[in-house]
Formats: sequence, structure tokens, C-alpha cells
Amino acid sequence: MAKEIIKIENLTKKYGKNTILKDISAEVKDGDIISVIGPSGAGKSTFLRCLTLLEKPTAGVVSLEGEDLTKKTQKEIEHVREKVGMVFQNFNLFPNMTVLKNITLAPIRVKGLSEAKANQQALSLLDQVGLSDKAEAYPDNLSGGQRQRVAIARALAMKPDVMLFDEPTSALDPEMVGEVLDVMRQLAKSGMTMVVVTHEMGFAQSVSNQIWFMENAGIQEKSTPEEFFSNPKTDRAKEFLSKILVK
Amino acid sequence: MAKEIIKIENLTKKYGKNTILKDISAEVKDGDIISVIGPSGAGKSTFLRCLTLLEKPTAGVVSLEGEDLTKKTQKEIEHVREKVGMVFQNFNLFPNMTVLKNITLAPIRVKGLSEAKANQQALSLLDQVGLSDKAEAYPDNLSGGQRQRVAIARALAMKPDVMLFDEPTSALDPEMVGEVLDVMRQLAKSGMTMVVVTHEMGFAQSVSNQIWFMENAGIQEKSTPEEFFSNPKTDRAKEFLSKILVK
Amino acid sequence: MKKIYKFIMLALLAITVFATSGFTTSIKADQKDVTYDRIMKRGYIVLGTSPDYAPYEFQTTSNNKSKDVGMDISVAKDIADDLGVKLKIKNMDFDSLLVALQTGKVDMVLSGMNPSAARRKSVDFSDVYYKGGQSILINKKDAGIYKNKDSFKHKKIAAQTGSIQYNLAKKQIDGAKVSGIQKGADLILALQTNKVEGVVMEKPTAEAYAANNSGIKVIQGGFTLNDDETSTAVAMPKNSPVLRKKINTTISKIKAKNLLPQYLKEAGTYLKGNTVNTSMIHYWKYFAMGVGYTILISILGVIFGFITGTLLALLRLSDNKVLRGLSAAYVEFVRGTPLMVQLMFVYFGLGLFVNLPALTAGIIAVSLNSGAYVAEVIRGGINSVDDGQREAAESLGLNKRDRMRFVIMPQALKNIWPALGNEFISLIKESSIVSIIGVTDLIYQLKIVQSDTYRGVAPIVVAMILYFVMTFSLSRLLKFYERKFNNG
Amino acid sequence: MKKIYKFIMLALLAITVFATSGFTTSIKADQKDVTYDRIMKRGYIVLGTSPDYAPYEFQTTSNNKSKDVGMDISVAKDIADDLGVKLKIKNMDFDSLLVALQTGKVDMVLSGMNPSAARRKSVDFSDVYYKGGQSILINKKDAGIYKNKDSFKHKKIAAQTGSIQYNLAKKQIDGAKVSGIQKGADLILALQTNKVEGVVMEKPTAEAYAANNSGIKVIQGGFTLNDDETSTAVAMPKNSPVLRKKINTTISKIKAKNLLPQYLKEAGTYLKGNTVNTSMIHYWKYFAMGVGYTILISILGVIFGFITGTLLALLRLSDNKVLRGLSAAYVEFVRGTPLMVQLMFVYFGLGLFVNLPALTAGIIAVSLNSGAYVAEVIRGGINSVDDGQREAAESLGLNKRDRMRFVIMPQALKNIWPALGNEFISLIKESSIVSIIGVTDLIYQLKIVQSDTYRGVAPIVVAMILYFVMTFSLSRLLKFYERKFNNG
Ligand SMILES: Nc1ncnc2c1ncn2[C@@H]1O[C@H](COP(=O)(O)OP(=O)(O)OP(=O)(O)O)[C@@H](O)[C@H]1O
Ligand SMILES: Nc1ncnc2c1ncn2[C@@H]1O[C@H](COP(=O)(O)OP(=O)(O)OP(=O)(O)O)[C@@H](O)[C@H]1O
Ligand SMILES: [Mg+2]
Ligand SMILES: [Mg+2]
Repeated sequence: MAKEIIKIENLTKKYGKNTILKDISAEVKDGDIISVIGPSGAGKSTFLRCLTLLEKPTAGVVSLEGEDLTKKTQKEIEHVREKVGMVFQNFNLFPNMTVLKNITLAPIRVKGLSEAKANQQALSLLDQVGLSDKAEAYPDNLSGGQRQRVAIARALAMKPDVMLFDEPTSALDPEMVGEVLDVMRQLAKSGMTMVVVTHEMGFAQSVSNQIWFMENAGIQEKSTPEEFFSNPKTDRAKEFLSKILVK
Repeated sequence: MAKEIIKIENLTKKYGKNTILKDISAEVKDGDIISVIGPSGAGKSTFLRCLTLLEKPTAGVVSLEGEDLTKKTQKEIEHVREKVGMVFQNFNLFPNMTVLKNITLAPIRVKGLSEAKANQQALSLLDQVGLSDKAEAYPDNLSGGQRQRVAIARALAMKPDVMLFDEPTSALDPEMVGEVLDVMRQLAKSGMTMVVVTHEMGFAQSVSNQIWFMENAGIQEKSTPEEFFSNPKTDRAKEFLSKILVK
Repeated sequence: MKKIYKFIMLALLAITVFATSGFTTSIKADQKDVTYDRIMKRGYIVLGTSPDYAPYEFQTTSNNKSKDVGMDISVAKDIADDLGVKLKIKNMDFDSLLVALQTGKVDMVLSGMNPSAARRKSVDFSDVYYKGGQSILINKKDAGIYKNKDSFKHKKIAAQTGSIQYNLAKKQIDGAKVSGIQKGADLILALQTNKVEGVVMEKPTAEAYAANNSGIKVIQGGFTLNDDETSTAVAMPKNSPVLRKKINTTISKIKAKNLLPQYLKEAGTYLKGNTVNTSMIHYWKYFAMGVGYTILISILGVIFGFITGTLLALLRLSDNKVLRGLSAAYVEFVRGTPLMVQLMFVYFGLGLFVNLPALTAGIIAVSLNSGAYVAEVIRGGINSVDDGQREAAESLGLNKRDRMRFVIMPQALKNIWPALGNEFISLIKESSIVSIIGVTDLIYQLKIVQSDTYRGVAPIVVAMILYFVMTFSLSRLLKFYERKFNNG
Repeated sequence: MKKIYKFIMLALLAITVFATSGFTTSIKADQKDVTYDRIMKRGYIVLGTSPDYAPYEFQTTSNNKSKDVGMDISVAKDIADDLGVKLKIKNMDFDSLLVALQTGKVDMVLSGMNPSAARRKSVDFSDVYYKGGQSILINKKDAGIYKNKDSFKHKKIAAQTGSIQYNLAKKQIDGAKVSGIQKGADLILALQTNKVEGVVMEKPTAEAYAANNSGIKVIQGGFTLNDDETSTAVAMPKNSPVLRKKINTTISKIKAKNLLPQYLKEAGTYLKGNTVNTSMIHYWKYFAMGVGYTILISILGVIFGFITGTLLALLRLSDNKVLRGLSAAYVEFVRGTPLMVQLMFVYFGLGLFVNLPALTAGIIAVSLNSGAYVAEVIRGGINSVDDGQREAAESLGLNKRDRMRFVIMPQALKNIWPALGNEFISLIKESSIVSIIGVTDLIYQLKIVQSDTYRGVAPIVVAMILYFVMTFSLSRLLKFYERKFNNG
């Protein structure tokens, strides 16, 4: 059995009186490609952010490779985060730096890599996402698809054990979705552990090995893609699929 | 042959030095359902806005039912606009009014309908888009799909001869896209003339009788859906389709 | 004319020498004293005084009744007490006092009066009960350094601009840097804030200040002065030997008990309506009135500013290029110049054509100024309405007026309430400038309290806190309603 | 003391009567005139004067050289011209003038000097060449209504606070409402803006004002005055019969030609350095200096404000709750109170501990005030950076310092440049308040020019335009760079 990377036990998250996540337990094993799907407002983003403690869980345990993150101090968490790459819907590239600087900043400052080393590594990653010619460009001069690919390269530069994606394609124009999904597919093939919140059912179906269906503050269903798309267990999942697929 | 509703001759639109639309000629006949597709920045929105003179064309003629709009004064154009319904990507409902008021404002102020008459008509339109219970709600309390359906009802309340849609579903969460497309499908069936800018290829394929493919400031290809999707004439359309369909 | 002063000193000296030697002997003649008898019979003594010479005698108002107070009044009370009669005070012009004595309208006069030779011809005088003169106020901490005027050579010293003291300091202190300052309270402030080392002042006034300011101290001026013009005595009708004797007894008693410093101190606390103490709470009425005016001006400024601003914003949106330009120019110009000059312009400039009271001028200036800012707020509000709203309204066929009225304006107004609230808050602060033309707002009152209490910093602190309370509570109130507005 | 004044009048009267009858006969004795001979031999006459008594004689500076001017100087020039010699002027204390005459240091004295009996003992006097006295200034349009003091019964009239004129108006005009105003220029302004109907002033000064203000007019005061103290004559050494005769001839000529009004008018234009005209261009140096100070204060205010603001913003972001609270409280309090009180607080409050020059106090107050606003700008700048940036940086493992340094701050700073520019612009306007503590900024200079030119509105307009030019060009400059910044 593959190594356990993330383990979530009885995770609860509240904002004031609103319970956004309620008593969620789940685990991510080495090499897993998990697609998290569900309607808007189900708590998918919040769930993902809890995994890397960008949001502090109200209750429950989130462990990364056996270490309980909720018990850690702010400083220790900063250290743990190196192991978790995160890609956001809105890219969140640093507009005040070139693409290269965006990618090398964290390796240099956090891992203490030399600039030369970091640059070399960044260029190879840019090559990997098909943007070796954009190293000196500024984010504002890139298309959405290009930005998201840089964001992926930036996260990969920290050599994380697991990559989290929060709707990486939903801010993109339709014709740019493909290039980003291609990079993610490649990454999956290379054996990276991934948790992907997405509305791209095609991607979810063809790449992931598990679908987690979230609704109403919880994971309502965990299935293989085959099961989920052909025969969803819950009525809610059925309804969701009917809405999203039949156009 | 069906009546000609909109006729565009050698339409050109520039912003400063940038030519956004270049020498476009086309026509929309009564009952046409035209899907305008193309990559981002191709000028689709600008084209649509030129049809109802929300943008003033730099050169060329736009005629509505035989009348040249470009020759008209601002006041006359206001009058002509009654005949063209427009639905925007961002709904643009008036947040300071109830749903009912949103729909009845223009019939009362522009067409001079009595309030009772306008209300009656609005309620029947709301029924038509499946929102008869939301008449007294404010837009802020509606979901995106509901808002867009109200926006359609609002446009229909002016009994337009043609309806223009600018990416009516692209600001919606995926699970709400369906309900809006359903309403549009219904509308198409009822014989309304429609020009729809969209990225929903399924809708374009199944509902429209013509596909206009825009790129590079012009309409590169006008085909039936069957032709377009099975065998696009231009290389650019082919490339676009390959990007957007293969995920 | 300035040159007269020195000359007068000499002249006076000559005259007084002559007078005191010539007349003082002729008084003891008649031991019958009608005045005294009249007083004792009636049971009260009538004091004539001209109460416009603090701290000798002056009027103070409390509870809307004026009352005569001052050192001379205290002395007069002692005299009446010692005579065992009541004291009645008759106020009149200084010039009429002697006539009143001669005609028996009053029984005695204490009014900072010098027993000069000319006067001795027509009335009797008691012994001198107070010798004034010119003193110097210094900070207590410097008591070791400064002894009299000669300690101030090449030092900084202040006096009231154009006063006798100013000239004395200039002429009789070698190389002193003499600053002229207009108001008494500012002189004290300058001393307390170490801007000068000393302040030359008439003795009783100096003593009144010192008695009410723990940090300062009176020292002898040591100026060369004619002695006679500094002494003060009680005047009574000619041939009042008994009364004169009695009064001289009282004066001896007062001198023996050294009561005058205390009387002066009391007089100091009365100065300008200060009844007992110089604590800020005592002045709450002044501050309250200041707050009232500040709020009044701010509210009217906001209201008229809103009207002006709306007009300007509408002009800015009109199709007429000239009107648009005018409105833009007005807004740019007003926002580009300080309210202070605008206020001066309105007050003095408009004042050429109509006689504007300061308050009106202040409100006009504040409103015109506020109007420019409000115009921008309204324009900003209109711009803040998503352009999609206009497009949607336009594509529904609504005309320009209807678009404004039903779609744009309601949303714009909703957006600008907070900004208007902030404008109100900043008006509260900016209205403070109207004090320079004499509107009795909070700052103006603060200055009055400063000069009334001879305290420099405390009134500033109180005004500061009051301003803060006003702006802070208003901003909280606005936030509260804004939140309610957004939730409801 | 006020009571002295009237008494002096009487005393003077007596003395002068005695003096003029007693001594004037004894002068013609010796026809030999050493002084005259000396003058003619040397070819110049030495005038002794004490140039501190405008408009009689005073100093004016042009091109950094001081020069004696005034009515007396003009008369002295005429005397020298008629004698056919040059005029040399020796300035000295008024008190030394007679001694200088007696010891032959000067040949004549014109210094607003009264030919009093006491003086006649030691020196000779010419005929009286000027009779002063108290006049009333009115608006020309009212010339039909007001004839002299008696026309002002129950009217509004003004005089300098605490001056002889003020007392005259109070005592000698029945029921008049007398306003005390501190400065000469403000008195004129009050008259021009119809706030009062008349202004009581010493005659020559009144004439100087009237000569330089077309709208106003001098009328006879008609006050009861002692005649002698208002007349002015030339003093010369005893036994100068020839010189005296010559000088009297010149005086007769001056009287015949009625030259004195013209001399007074010239003196008026010189007052406080005004050389020829009262046009605003003539005063460009004053305005330039004002603009200089205004810009200086604004620039220093922006720089120190930025430093203060950065510190406050950093405190606000610190983990220490107390520091956070202090910073927030400071910002709230400063933004909630007017700069005017803050300025007073710094100037007078801090002044209790250190002696702060006004300029320093002004800069400190402006900086501390600006700091609070800048702190909010910086905080706003940090908040304006999309939270996603922080999250991205955080999820890359960057610590707090690095996040600030590399990601948040660079973007925040870029965002706040325009706001800082606006802060600079508003400082230019707000710095105007420092004029109230006497910093010589643009507003202060505007007041100086007002009192120098006796013109109320023109200097205000000039200052307004200057402020506008400053703020407007700065805002254009900022917009230009901002656009460049955004495009580049
Ligand atoms: N900082 C916050 N404070 C309060 N409520 C929040 C906050 N962030 C999210 N929420 C609420 O939590 C719920 C879940 O939000 P979340 O963003 O996790 O949903 P999601 O599944 O990612 O939706 P989407 O598909 O729209 O991104 C929503 O109802 C949202 O309003
Ligand atoms: N007001 C404007 N001023 C200048 N350029 C504009 C303006 N509006 C649009 N453009 C430019 O015109 C081009 C076409 O814009 P348009 O919005 O019509 O494209 P589109 O095909 O609708 O794209 P999308 O699918 O992103 O909505 C773009 O390059 C855009 O930058
Ligand atoms: Mg989300
Ligand atoms: Mg578009």
C-alpha cells in the first residue's frame, strides 16, 4: 500500500456561526490523483486551504506525512508548507517580478538555493511547462493559460510532495483551458500526488483515480471516476451531474 | 425568403489606432439563430454592441429592418433600441429594484404601458423563465442563473424583434449554465430571432442555424453548425475547435 | 505722540512736589464732618467708582447679573465694615467722580485715583493705600537669575505692543530684545513657553497673573518712574476729617495685615467673568457654545455644500461644453487652494459689496468649499455605478433622464453616503478656520478661555478632545448606519 | 495708568502757556550764527532724527540698503535745498537728539518734535510746520453723511485697541459703538468692507492711508485736544537766528505751496518698504518668499510625515497588541482633530519644555499630522495588495518578513505613490495654517502685503492664484508620472 501523505480526521471549519466544513475525514496516498467536485459554495476551496493551513481548522486533525499540522506554531507551519504546492484559480503570480524571479524566489529564500542553481532549475521547469522563452517576461504580459502554467512551475520549484489545485482552469478563456490541463496531465503521469478541485469533468474522468464529491459542508461520496460518472451513489451527486453534463 | 432584420455592411470599428472590427458584412434574417464563436479578444462583444449602437461604428452601415442606424441621432436610436433585446454576460440587473420593477421599468417609461398592464406581462414572462415566485426579490438575493433568466425576461418585456446575447452563461457556475440554456432553447423554439455569442459548443451545435466564426477583427467563416463542427473551412477555426473541444 | 511721555514725567514731578508741599497742610481746619454724620445716619456709605480698570475695579457677570469687583472694591468693603455701615456702589464715568463727591452724590471714591495736586484742590484724600508701578513677570525657575530690569540686559523681554511698558523696556534696559505682543494672555503664554525671559507689566495686573499661575513670579521692575503717578488713595468730600481718619485707620489695618495681595488675587480670578477657579470644567459654557457653533457651521456647510455640489455635478454632466468647463474649473480651483484664503476672500472680497457678518461669511466660505468636494463625491458616485448599468438601461431604450433618475442616481447616492459622512467629519475639523475672522467657534472659545484663565495648554487639550469626541462619535455613528444599510 | 492722560493735558497746557510767554522774547539777542556759518562753510547740513515714527520719519529697505524717509525728511531736504547745501542724516535715539544739537553733532532736528517749553530752554525752534491731531477716516461715498466726530453718534467706529484714539472715541462720541482692532491695515479693511463707518487715527497716518486708497477720505476729528502736543517744529542749536530765519522761510514756502500732503503721501508709499506703488507685482519678493516657505514646509512635512507614517504603519502591523493599539489611537486622534489645534498644542504645549521657533513647531505639527494620514495610506496600500498574493507567498513557505519585503511592500508602494502625491498637494494647502503662529508662509506674506499696501483683496487673490498654481502643477506632474509609470 502506498505511503499516506495527507490524513484528515474529523475536520470542521466554521466562520462565525456558519459551518463550512463538517466533520470531514479522508486521506491522500502517495500517487493519488484526487478530483474534488461539487456545486459552488460546497466548501471545496475552504477544504483545500485547510489542507495547507491557509485556513485554521476549527476542529479536527490535518496531518502531513504523519505530522499533525494543527498542533504546530506559525513558524513550523511555514516550514511544512514547502512540501505542499498550491495552485490558485487566479494564478496569484507576483506582478512585480519576472517569471524567472517568481519561480526562484522561494527556493532561494526558503530552501537557501544559490541563485545560479535556482535559475537553472527554474529554466528546466519552464521548459517542462512549455514556456522557456518567457523567463524574462512579466506576468502582466502573459495570457491566462501561460500564467497558470508559470504558477504550476513555481509550485513545482519547491519540489513538493503533493500539489493542490483550486479550479486551475476556471478563470481561463475556453481556448486556454487545454494547455493547462495538458501540463497537469503530464504531471499526473510523472507520479505527482495531486488534489484537484475542478469543474472539468473530462479531466476528472480521465486522469484521476478518485472523485470526492462535496456538498453541504461534507464529502458526500468518494468513488472511482468510473463508478461516479456511470453510477453515482448519492442523489445529490446525480442531480449535480445531470445539471452539469446535460446542456 | 424570411424578412431581413439586421443588415451589416462594411462595418469597421477602431479604438484609436487599434482596429477591432474590420470591414464586416453580414445579415440576420427573421427567425435566425446565429451563434458567434471565436477566441477571446476577437471582437465578438464589440460586434454585438455595434449592432445596437452601444458602440458607434467607425465606418460602415448597420440597418435594422431597413433603417440605417448610423445616420440616426441619439434620440432616434433610443427609440430603435426597443426593437433589440440585449442580454449581457454580467446580467446588469438594476440592484436597486425588485425583479418585477426591473422588468416593468422600460415598458412603463418607454412604451408607456400602465403599471397594471406591465406587471401582468412581467409576471407571465417570469412564469415563462420559471421564476414566478421571485417577483418581489432583489437581484442580490438571486443565484447567477436566476439573475440571467430575469435579464432575459427583462429584455423580452420590450417585445423585441431580435435578441442579442453576449456570453450569457460564462459568468455562471457550471451547474447553473443548464437552466439558462434551457430558457434560450425555449426562446429559439418560439421563433425569436437570436444572435448569441457563446463558448457553449453544445448549444451552438444543437440550437443555432448558423455559426459565425470570428477571429482577427472579422467574421472568418459563416457555416451551418453541421458544416462547422464536422468540417470547418478555415485553418483558424480548425485550430480553435481543436483547442476548445479536446480537453 | 511718543515724545510726550518722557516730558510729562518731568512736568509731573515738578507739579507734584509743588502740590504736596503747598496744600496738604490746609486740611485739618474743620473737625465737623457732615459726610461722616450723613453716612452714620443713613447706615450706608456710597462708593463712587468707574469699574473699567481691572484689577482695581471692573465688572464681572455671573448668572447674567453684573457685579463690581476688584481690589478697590475690597478695600471699600473693609472701610464700610469698619464704619459699621453697608456699602452701596455707584458706577459712573471717571470724569464725573469728583463732581459726584463735591455734590454729595457719593461719599467716597476708590477708582485707582492718584491723589494729585489738582485733585486735592477740590477733594480730600486718604493716605495712599496702594503703590503700583511697573513690574516684571518671570518664570519661577529663573528666580535666581532675574532680580530687576537690569538683569535683562541683552535678554529677551516682552510687553504689550505700543504700551508704556514697551517703551520703558526699550529705553531703560540696555540691549534687551523687546518683543511686542498684543494680548495679555499671549504675553503670559510667551513667558510660560520660554519664548521670552520676562514680561513688563503694570504691577497690579502682573500680580493678578502671578496669583493665578503657579509657575510665574513678579519681581520689581526697578524702572525709573515718577513715584506719584503710581500711588492710589481714597477721595472724599472736602472737609471730611472724621471720615478721613476712619478710612486711614482701615488703610493702616489693611497694610498691617498685608491684605492687598489677596485682594489682587481675588480680583485676578474675577477677571473677565472668571468667578472662582481656572479649571476647565468651570468654562464648560464657553466650550459648549464653541461646539455649538462648530456643529452649526458644519451642518449648514454640509447642507449648502450638498446643494452646491449637486448643481456643480449636474453642470459637469450637462451637454453644454462651457458649463462643463466652468464647473470643472471651479472644482479644480477650490480644491487647489486653502480654505483659509477662500475664507478671507469671501469675508473681505464680498465684504466690499455687502456687509457680511463673520458667521455668514464663514458659512458661505465653508459651503462653497465643501460644494467643490461634494461635487467630486457625487461625480465619483456616478462613476462608481458599473457602466453595465448604463448600457443595460440604454439598450432597454430608456432616455438619458430616465437612466439618471431610475438607474444611475439611486445607486450613486447609495454609494456616496459614506463619502458625504466623511465630508461632514472633515467639515467639523476644517470649520475651525473660521475663528480667524472672529466666528465664535470652538477654536475661538479656546482662545478666549486661554486669555481668561491665563492658562495656555489646558484649553487646547480640552478643545482637541472635544473635536475628537465630535468627529469620532460621528464616524462611529456613520459606520453603524452604513453597516445597517448594507445588511438591511 | 489711564487716569494720568487727562491730567497730563492740563499740566501741559499750564506749562506751555508759561513757557511761550516767558522765553520766546529772549532769543533775538545775538545775530552772529555759528551754526549757520559752519553749515555754509562745510557745504552740508546735518539732520538729526530718530527714524522710528512713521509717517514722520522711518526707515525703508530697498535692495538691502536702508534709507530714511518720511515727511520730516522731505522737509529737511527742502531746507537743505533752499540753503544750497547737501543734506546729511544722522540717526540716533530720540533722547540724544537735543544733546547732539547742543554739542554741535547735528545742525537741526526734525523728528516729530513738539516745541515744548522745557525744550525751548535748551534749543531754538522754528515756526510750527505741521499740526497733527486726531482725524477720522471714512469711505468717500459717505462724505455727505459724516463731517466730524459728532456725526458718529450711535454709529460704528473703530480704532486701534487700547490706543489714545480708542479712548477718545469712547469718551468723546456719545453712544458710538467703538470696535478695537489691532492692526492699522485691518482697520482700513474694516472700513472698506463697511464693517465700521469710520476709523479714528492720528492725522498724518490717516492721511498716508487716504493718499494710498482711492476709496477713503480723511475728515477732521473735531476732538477736544490740547493744541500744543500736536504741533511739530524744527529744532536747532540755541542762538541760531540766521538759520532759524532761513528755515522759517522754507517752512512758509512749504505751507504756501501746500507741500505736506504730498510728502505724507510719499511717506505712505514708503511705509514698510513700499517704494513706489501698491501693485502686486511690486511685491513679488514677498510672495516668492511665502511660496518658498510654503513649499519648504510641505516638502519637509511630506518627508517627515512619510517616516512617521511608515513607523506607525509598521507598529500597526506588529504582533504586539499594545503597540498596535497605540498606533491606531494616534492615527484616529490626529485624523479626528483639526491641524489648527494640533499646531497650537505643539507650539505652546511642547513650548513648555523646549523653546521651539515657530517654523520648527510648524514643521513638527504638519509632519505629525501628515504622519497619521500617511500611515493610513500605507496601510491602505498594503490592504490593496490582493490577498491572493499573501496566500501564494505563504503557501510557498516564505516567512512573514520575506512576504512583506519581496511581495507585499513593492506592490503596496507602487499603489500608494498617487495617494502620497495627493498628501503632498493637501499639505501645500494645509500648511497655510502655520501662519497663525507667525511662520512666514504664503498666507503670512499675504497679510504683510495687505498691511503694507493698505489693499485688502488683491493680495488674497494673488495668494489664491499662487496656491492654485502650486497645487495644480503638482497634480499635473503627478498625473504625468503616474501615467508614465503605468504604461512603462
Ligand atoms: N472568509 C470567509 N468568511 C466567511 N465565509 C466564508 C469565507 N470564505 C468562504 N466563506 C463561505 O464558505 C462557503 C464555502 O466557500 P468555498 O469558497 O469554500 O466554496 P467552493 O466550494 O470553493 O465554491 P466555488 O466553487 O464557488 O469556489 C461559502 O458559502 C462562502 O460564502
Ligand atoms: N473601450 C475599449 N477601448 C479600447 N480597446 C477596447 C475597448 N473595448 C474592447 N477593446 C479591445 O477590443 C478587442 C476586442 O474586445 P472584445 O471585448 O470585443 O473581444 P471578445 O471577442 O468579446 O473577447 P472575450 O471573449 O474576452 O469577451 C480587445 O483587444 C479589447 O482589448
Ligand atoms: Mg472555490
Ligand atoms: Mg466579450
